[in-house]
Amino acid sequence: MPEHQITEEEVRERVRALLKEAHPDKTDQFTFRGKQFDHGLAWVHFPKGYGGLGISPGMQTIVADELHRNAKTTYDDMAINPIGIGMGAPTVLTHGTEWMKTNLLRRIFTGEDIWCQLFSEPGAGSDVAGLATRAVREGDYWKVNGQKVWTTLAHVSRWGMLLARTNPDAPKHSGMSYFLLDMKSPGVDVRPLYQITGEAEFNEIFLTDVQVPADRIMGKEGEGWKVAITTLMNERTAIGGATARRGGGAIGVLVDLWKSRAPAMYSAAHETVMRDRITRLYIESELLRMTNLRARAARKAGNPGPEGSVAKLAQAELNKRIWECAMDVIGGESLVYEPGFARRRPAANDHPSRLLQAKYQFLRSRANSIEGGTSEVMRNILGERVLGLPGEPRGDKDIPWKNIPRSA
Amino acid sequence: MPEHQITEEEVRERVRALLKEAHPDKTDQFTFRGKQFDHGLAWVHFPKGYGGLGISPGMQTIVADELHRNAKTTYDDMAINPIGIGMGAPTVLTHGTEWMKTNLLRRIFTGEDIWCQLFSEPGAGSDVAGLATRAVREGDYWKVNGQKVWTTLAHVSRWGMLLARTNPDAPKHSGMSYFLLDMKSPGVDVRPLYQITGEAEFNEIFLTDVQVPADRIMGKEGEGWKVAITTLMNERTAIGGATARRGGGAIGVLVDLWKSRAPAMYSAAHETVMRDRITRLYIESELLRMTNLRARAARKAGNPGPEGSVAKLAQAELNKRIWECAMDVIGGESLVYEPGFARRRPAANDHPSRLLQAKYQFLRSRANSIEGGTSEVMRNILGERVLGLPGEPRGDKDIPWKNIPRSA
Amino acid sequence: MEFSFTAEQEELRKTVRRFLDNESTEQTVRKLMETPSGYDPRVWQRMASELSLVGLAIPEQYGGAGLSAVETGLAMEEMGRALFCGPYLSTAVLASGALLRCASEAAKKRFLPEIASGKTIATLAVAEQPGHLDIAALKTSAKRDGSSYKIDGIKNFVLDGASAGVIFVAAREGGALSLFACDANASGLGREPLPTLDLTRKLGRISFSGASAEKISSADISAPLADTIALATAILAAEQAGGAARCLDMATEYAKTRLQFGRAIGSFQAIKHKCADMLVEVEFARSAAYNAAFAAADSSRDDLAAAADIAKSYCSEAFFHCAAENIQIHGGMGFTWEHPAHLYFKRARASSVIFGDPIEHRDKLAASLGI
Amino acid sequence: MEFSFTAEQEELRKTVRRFLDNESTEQTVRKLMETPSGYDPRVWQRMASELSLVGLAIPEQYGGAGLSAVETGLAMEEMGRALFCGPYLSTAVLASGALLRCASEAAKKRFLPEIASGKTIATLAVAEQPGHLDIAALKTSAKRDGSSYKIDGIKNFVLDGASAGVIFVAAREGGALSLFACDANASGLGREPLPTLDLTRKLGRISFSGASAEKISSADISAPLADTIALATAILAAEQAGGAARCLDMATEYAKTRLQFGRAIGSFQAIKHKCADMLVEVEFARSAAYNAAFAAADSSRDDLAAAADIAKSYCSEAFFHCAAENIQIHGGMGFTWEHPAHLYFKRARASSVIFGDPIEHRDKLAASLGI
Repeated sequence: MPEHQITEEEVRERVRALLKEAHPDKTDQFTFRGKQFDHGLAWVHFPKGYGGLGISPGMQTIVADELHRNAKTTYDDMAINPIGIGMGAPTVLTHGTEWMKTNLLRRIFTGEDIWCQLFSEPGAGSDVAGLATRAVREGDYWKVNGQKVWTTLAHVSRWGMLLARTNPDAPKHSGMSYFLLDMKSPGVDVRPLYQITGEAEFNEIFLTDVQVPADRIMGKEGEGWKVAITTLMNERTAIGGATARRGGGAIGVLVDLWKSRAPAMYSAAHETVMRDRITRLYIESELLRMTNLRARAARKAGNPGPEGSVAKLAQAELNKRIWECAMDVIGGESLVYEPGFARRRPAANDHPSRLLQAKYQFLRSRANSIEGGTSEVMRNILGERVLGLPGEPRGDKDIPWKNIPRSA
Repeated sequence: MPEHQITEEEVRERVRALLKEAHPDKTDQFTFRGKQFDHGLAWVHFPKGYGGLGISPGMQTIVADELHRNAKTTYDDMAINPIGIGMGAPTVLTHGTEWMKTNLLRRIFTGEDIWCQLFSEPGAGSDVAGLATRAVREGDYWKVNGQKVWTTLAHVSRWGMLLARTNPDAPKHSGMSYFLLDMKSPGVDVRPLYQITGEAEFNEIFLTDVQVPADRIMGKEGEGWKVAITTLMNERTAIGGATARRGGGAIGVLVDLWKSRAPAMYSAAHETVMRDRITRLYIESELLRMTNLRARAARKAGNPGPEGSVAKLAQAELNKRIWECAMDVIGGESLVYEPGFARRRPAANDHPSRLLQAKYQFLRSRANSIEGGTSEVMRNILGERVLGLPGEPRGDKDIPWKNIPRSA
Repeated sequence: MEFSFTAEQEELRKTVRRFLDNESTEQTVRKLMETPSGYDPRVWQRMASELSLVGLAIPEQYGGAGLSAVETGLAMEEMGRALFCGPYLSTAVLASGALLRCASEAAKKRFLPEIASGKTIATLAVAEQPGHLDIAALKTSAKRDGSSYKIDGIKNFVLDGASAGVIFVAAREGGALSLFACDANASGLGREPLPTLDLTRKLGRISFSGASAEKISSADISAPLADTIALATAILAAEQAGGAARCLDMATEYAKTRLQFGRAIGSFQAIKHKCADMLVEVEFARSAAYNAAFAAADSSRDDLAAAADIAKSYCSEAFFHCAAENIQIHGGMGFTWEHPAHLYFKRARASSVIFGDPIEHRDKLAASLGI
Repeated sequence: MEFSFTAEQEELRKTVRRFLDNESTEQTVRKLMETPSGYDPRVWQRMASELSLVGLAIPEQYGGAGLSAVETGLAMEEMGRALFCGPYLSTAVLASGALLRCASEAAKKRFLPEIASGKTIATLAVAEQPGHLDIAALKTSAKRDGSSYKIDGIKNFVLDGASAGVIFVAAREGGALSLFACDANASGLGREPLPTLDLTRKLGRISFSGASAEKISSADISAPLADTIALATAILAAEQAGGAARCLDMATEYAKTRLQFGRAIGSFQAIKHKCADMLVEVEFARSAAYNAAFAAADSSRDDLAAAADIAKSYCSEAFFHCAAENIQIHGGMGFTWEHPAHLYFKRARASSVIFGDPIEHRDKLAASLGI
């Protein structure tokens, strides 16, 4: 297979060929990224024809590097279509129909179609597989009823990855199916969900007699959990991103705030105690960064260890402590909340000053140990999957889903 | 019932009457305490004839006070016969035969008979009710085989409170019986168990074909767990003792060590950080003391709340942190362990200097969160019994004991 | 040390709880927190006249109930549970505490009955800087102007500073610190409501530009003012203990009813042990708050400052931790605006700063103990 | 930054582990810890000659393997796992590190081959007081006496101080700090073995009363001596990371096999989550130790001191916490003399003090970062 032998230099040549055909500084996002897809430079590890070249994913950094060298305009996948690109595309590639691969992947990459993920429900948080949204087959359609929650970007999404229960008589993990939901279907009601910061990053979705065509299923009926695992695995990889710069990220803001504090705001003893605490947080931030570098090196060497799984737990807990400490640095000023709590959708760069950023992040970071797997679930995963400790006795695994006790 | 109306002054008069008959400064321990028992002043809340007067346990402090006023020699129950007096006597009173009450209580109080408790086993730690020591009825005797562990004072004990399995076919809690074991019986082998400090506070007991007369059972056959609960309840009360003096106990030693540290042993920053840590420990010690006072006041008012159950957990965890901190105060000197690790039995007042006490307690305190209920078990108790949270699903409750998986 | 409450005190607690169950529901709290003044005058009036809560610790001769800091602490503990929105700390604790400790007999007679009756909302303006509250470093100045005074300076983070009718302000006339009464409508007085992290407690920034005021103290008030702040610190700790207890209750209740994996989440040790640790903190917080209130009420004790430092440092951390764990136990739901968990979390954060943060309190305590 | 090991380095780790699996069993550790010297000369000789471990970081021209701190760190991590009893830190890290950084070419040629070959047990005597290790405050003095020197002073907590054959001692000749070599049998040298908390690492107190010594440095050694101690600090952190990892392994293994209430105790979240938290600490400790070793080995990096401070402060606390949790998870058994848990606990406590405790390291780090 000649694809596997494409060299770094050949990749760079392909990028330069792309740039001759369409240059991001001169065309719009959809056009340029469409061409990038056609050249196999969207996600180089995907097969040819689906936006890739069938080569190692590591080569993607070469593409980014060469684009960066030759163009001022750069696009950030995570800003354009985080869920579509991060989770939707790999799921479509692995479990999608030929129609889906041909018609959806390119529009995911260009950002023409924003995607969202419809797994969590009010009654199914840590226990995603306990979900209750029902899909009943009616002729050529599935009729869906239920409620989803924590759905990022749903209000601007074209497609949703929907996990629903198709067989309540089967045990919980084997009674679900995975659907591609047209978010513009009648019966899909998207409402903003306001959070502790007063913003609505997330949505609640009410599904009432929504019709999903039978060919919009991904994977087989009853095997939705398997497909969901693909999606979730890619979620965890997306969250595990490291701050690559020493002293950057949250700890950088904290140290800056500390260094620029008003002189003699507190007693000398107070300042010394705070200094030790900040130094401790600096150390842990550095070690998290290094542990991420080790994880990256191990993955590169084809030898992934536990370092990666550790990051999510450590980062969530560390972030909370850093922003708590930042509030203590700010002192009395932390009583004041200039951003206000106006109910609205968040925008990028909302909080330009370090002071406002700290106040905002102090609140926002509380979700870090909940979203994408609570710290309690992460500790279970570390204990069971990494250390090999036995699971708890489960009363909900081998009985029909409908007989499992659940919250109202 | 006239007993209930005995006034404080009448109690004092009774003490003075006792002192006229026998004075501790002039007679030996056994004689004096025997008379104290006969006067009903051993444990005033016990019935008459069994060392008490049938009055409120609060009146015991009056006895102590009046004795203290009139005599130089004072005896400490907890030094004389901690398990016999703290746990044995109440168990005998509640579940013992008439013979036991008549013949054992007085000798427990005088200290003629030291008692020990034989519950824990190598395979049954937190899960005491999982114990495997077997007692098989053979004519007028029970034949006992098994191994017990963590048995304080066994090497000097006359009697042991023995919990053994009499019916392995019954569920774990209902197949045990409670025996009074003559520690001098053939087949009872007491061996010292050396611990982290190099001392042997505890023993291992090997029981090989030990014969226990049938009338030495306490409570009914198969109802040993109920009797054990009485014993254990009294254990918890005994452990929950408070440091009554402000800044006394462990925190007092820490603060003294801190105040007497060598000048300029560390940098000013180091000292300030340590100072905040010590102050934090001082605060928690004070709050533990106050919480114990609240518990005492609530018990007095006949309205016991959760404060008492909190003390065991908090004290164990706090103690460990105090002695860790003390080692940090000592600094480099903590590398040196003057007491040595000679394998021996501990004696009272082994470590007279605060420095040696801190080093010894640093090691000894590790057991605080294990003995008398691990901190994990205490958190279960607080969560379930105090807060009313549901228990975990149990696979070991309703099946025959012999079918429960257990460690080798 | 006595650590039990009288039957009357227990009854008072019950009365306050019943009252707040009706008048400080979550719905009410959410309504009031969006208003500028942050309280309901009708409820305040009932608290003052029907329940005598506002004048609890004001002697009877000044129209109060003649009780002590123990009762005030009990009431505040209940208000903390209910996240009560109202000027209790400013009016009933700080202002009346300062009057009793610093003011002339005439001023007491004039202001205390109005406060006790609910007619006057008052506050005490002391802090000027965002950090350490150092009475010796206060800069706001007073200059004699005929029979009255002109005040110049800025007071920051004043509790209910934008809604109080009377502001008692600590200002320096030459070297000596005195207490002044300043009408909210006085010329030269600028009031700016601050946008607060904790919407349930209002703060203002007050600028005095030659604002006309009346001097109501005679001797230097540094010591009695510090005593007043120690009292308020102790009472605020009681509020925090109540807040922490409520967070534990909410978390426990949720853990009993929320099912995941076919079981109540409270049956998992991860959640159960969190709750157990919160319980230890709540009981310690109560002990700390009660001890401080007893110290404030007992004239034979001289350890109010130390007791308040212990209480506030511990209760601040306990409340914050319980409020944070409550969010965590509620999962995503606890992070939403519609769930009340965040209101306690913000209250916990804000109250930990008022009158000094935990490190400051420990610093002061250590100094007093020679540690 | 590179965070991966070469195949050769991984192979070295395996070799060391295999060797220690045989030569540093629990039984061996218990036997050696009761001896005065605390090591087995036969094993030391094999480590030096067969495995070239003693001279790992000594250049080939001085008879060593010519490798770097990265390899030394890997070896020490394995020794930490196995609770290896022997003079590795004193001889192979401190003494040879000081020779390489502070000593004359002649001294290097004389001592390093003897160390690498396993013939000489050596140590470095620096600390005098129980607290902060402040090189500028060292008081031990050296006075010229013909071609040699007389040393006066007391060095405390000297690693293997009572068993080393050569003692390299930092002493002051007037203002300048120099390095001296002092034979263990020199007259005027008093050696007192200290009874140690951690029986697996021997310490001595050495008093110099005009002890005869040879000066082996030329310029002031304050800076290279500090660098030597930073190196040893980094390598000790690697040992701590290995100890922490071993505690996690022991705890996990026990949690899998110990049944209570009819289930493995590791299936309870209370235990499982403790293990998960230990895992995070162990991985962070490894990252810290590797980073410090890389910093020591890479001459283009100038952050060895900071990396060592990060590593030692973190690894000390991580090892101590893992050792304590290991006892707790083992329950009563973990508290007995016969179980090895206490040996790791004592090692963790003692190693957290050597070269400075975590607060000191953070203090130094903060100063270097301007925090």
